Amino acid sequence: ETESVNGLSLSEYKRYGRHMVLNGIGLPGQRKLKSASVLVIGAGGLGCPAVQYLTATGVGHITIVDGDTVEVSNLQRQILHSDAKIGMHKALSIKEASSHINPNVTIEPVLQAFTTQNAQAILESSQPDVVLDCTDNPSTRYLISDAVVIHNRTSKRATLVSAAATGYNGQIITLCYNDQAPCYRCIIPRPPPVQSITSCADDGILGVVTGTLGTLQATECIKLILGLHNGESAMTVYSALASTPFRTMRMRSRKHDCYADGDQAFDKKLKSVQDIDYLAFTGAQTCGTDLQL
Amino acid sequence: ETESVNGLSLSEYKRYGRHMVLNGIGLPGQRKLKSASVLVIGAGGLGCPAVQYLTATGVGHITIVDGDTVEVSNLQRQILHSDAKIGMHKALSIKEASSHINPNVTIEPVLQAFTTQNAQAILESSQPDVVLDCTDNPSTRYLISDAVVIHNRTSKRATLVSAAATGYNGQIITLCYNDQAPCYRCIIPRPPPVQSITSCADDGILGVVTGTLGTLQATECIKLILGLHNGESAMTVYSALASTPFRTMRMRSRKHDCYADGDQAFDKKLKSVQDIDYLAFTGAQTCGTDLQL
Amino acid sequence: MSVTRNLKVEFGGGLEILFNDQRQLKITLSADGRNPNVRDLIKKLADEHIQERKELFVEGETVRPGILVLINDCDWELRDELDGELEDGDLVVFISTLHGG
Amino acid sequence: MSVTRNLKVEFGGGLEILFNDQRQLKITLSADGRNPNVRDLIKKLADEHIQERKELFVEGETVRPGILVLINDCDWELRDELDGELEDGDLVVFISTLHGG
Ligand SMILES: [Zn+2]
Ligand SMILES: [Zn+2]
Repeated sequence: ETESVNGLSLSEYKRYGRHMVLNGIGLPGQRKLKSASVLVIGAGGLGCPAVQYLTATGVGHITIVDGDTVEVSNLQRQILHSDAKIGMHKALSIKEASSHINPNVTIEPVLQAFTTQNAQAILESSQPDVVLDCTDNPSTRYLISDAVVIHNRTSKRATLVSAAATGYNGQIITLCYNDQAPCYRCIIPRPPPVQSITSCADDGILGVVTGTLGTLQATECIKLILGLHNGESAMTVYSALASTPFRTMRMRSRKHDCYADGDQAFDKKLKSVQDIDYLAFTGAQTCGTDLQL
Repeated sequence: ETESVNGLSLSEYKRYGRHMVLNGIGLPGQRKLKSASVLVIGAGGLGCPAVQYLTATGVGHITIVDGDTVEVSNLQRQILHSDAKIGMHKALSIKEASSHINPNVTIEPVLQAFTTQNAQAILESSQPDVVLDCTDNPSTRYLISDAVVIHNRTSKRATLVSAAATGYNGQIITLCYNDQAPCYRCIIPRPPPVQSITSCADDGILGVVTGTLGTLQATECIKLILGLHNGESAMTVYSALASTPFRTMRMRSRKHDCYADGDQAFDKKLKSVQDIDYLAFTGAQTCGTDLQL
Repeated sequence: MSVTRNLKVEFGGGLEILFNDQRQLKITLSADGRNPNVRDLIKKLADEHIQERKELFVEGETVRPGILVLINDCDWELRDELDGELEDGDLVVFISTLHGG
Repeated sequence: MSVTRNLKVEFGGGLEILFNDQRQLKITLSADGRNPNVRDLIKKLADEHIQERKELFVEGETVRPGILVLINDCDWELRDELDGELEDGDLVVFISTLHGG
């Protein structure tokens, strides 16, 4: 299995054949996937299915950032973890599970929360083509978007795919696709009032809803890497119980007065996420801990 | 952990807490899930994600029917299998993987294809609340629908959730929900002409598309068990590359002249799937083997 | 002279809880001597269709932060936001943005 | 007198391949002295928009088995199938049913 033809081993041709035959993929597409780098922030309900399908499809380099460890209450949705891994770092657990799905993929676990302190360094070292926001709280969502905006001013552009799920509902939006595309702040300039956010541990979530959203994040990511994305700033909203469960909406472009990526003069631009207190901005505690019964 | 309160152990309360807090679930819902039986036909690209989330959510009894063994070309989408399991029966591989996701679930593997010979017996012994059609060819789709229609005349009703995926596209429809709901033949009375069906091994498939459809099958199944399904005969179609990726369509009711569940007098009704040559009816070979490169 | 519009209104992302768990409403909206707009619709919903916790839907004359307004599957920012005039048959969707995962 | 309808047509399930990989078409459909119907639309699509392998779309005056026709997100069986009259702005979707997995 050491023999390689045009950058893929014979076993990779066998493994990926069922999608390499598709229009829009082929050998060039598989090579794009293999050389791509994806940064997944959050190794929970969204991160598990997202990484699962990125790995199976042969995305070459995946960095997973999460400081949490596995708890039993995660297991109704975080399908790459298991009882035997309770107490293990989630990012390590995903690395272990992914190695069974596809040993050709390199997984880089980062065993820390994504914070104002490490945000720029993680983006700098992973140089992602796509960032998946798989986190579970508003503070980190603004932080990730701001960090990507700052990163994209000087580095290879990373597109941001942000998803969320609560109860029977989910949402996904692709951001920062190009200079005219919105960031997270363009779409939600002001955070919701604190009383409208139930604390993370109180939020119920039907596990399979995170499964759908995380799988759709992987799909967006694969389309972006393959150049099959139409570049539209669309948001898809999902309600598992509605008679029209999915709606896809065309969203605004970048806002010229956006705090992060607006048209301000250079010296007025947001320069560092360390200048912002994200918890104070959203008024919400970070979370990530789960319901303790 | 042997202590049990109202039918659930303390560890089950911890495990399922994040969805038991939801309106529409609670303890009664979890007990419905625990006592439910689901028959999954096909342990491939759709069956893997479907079983994964049914297991995580605590569906008590899952029967998986598949005669195939794991091949390397399956691994780009059949995310519960792995290189170490090549040659193993897929249904056994899923049983093994599921035991890590949730040891509280009983998985019954059937290591045979679903055929006219064993169809009624498998339905009879599993007494499913829901049947998931996760197969990959038109012959078996008609067979499954007919067998469910015959089964439902005399047994506890099974609702059929049929999904399919090819290329960048997928479809899912809920059938046989009640006496006025359509079966598969009501929706597609005549099979497509043979030349419009590429052979299974030639069909390309983007793995993550089967992930989305299989996850949506699990969602439909969970809604059905919980009594949260609206009972509409809707079909959701998915095109990963379209700017409106999902459309949900309201479908016809049962057709009064349907070959399987029409209004015929008793002696004209379809009585046994063994009376039909499904391969001749669809003109298509069964498949399930994968692209050999 | 009063101008009247028949609209379909939908709620998502959990916002339906504020509206008695109704996901869909049919709303007849009128304005005097001009075409009814989104500002009128928000006022009517807040005044006539929410019993409690109005502050989880409105802030002043607009929706609270974190609620997206979509008209015929387009962000309302592409259609003049509060001043956007509504046509008969328009579908207006209010979505609460989510943060869990 | 000729009656004209402006329609949106969409293809799914791989059927777009027969239409030059176009997922969406805008079609202007006319009939003499009556309202245009779905039969007219299928004929126009087959006559003017498919170059090859027409038999993968039509069979006689209707679509081949395995193609679903949906008008404004409803199965055409709920709207008189071939005889269903079309209105300005109707969205007609043709979907090829899939079998893989
Ligand atoms: Zn912005
Ligand atoms: Zn039928």
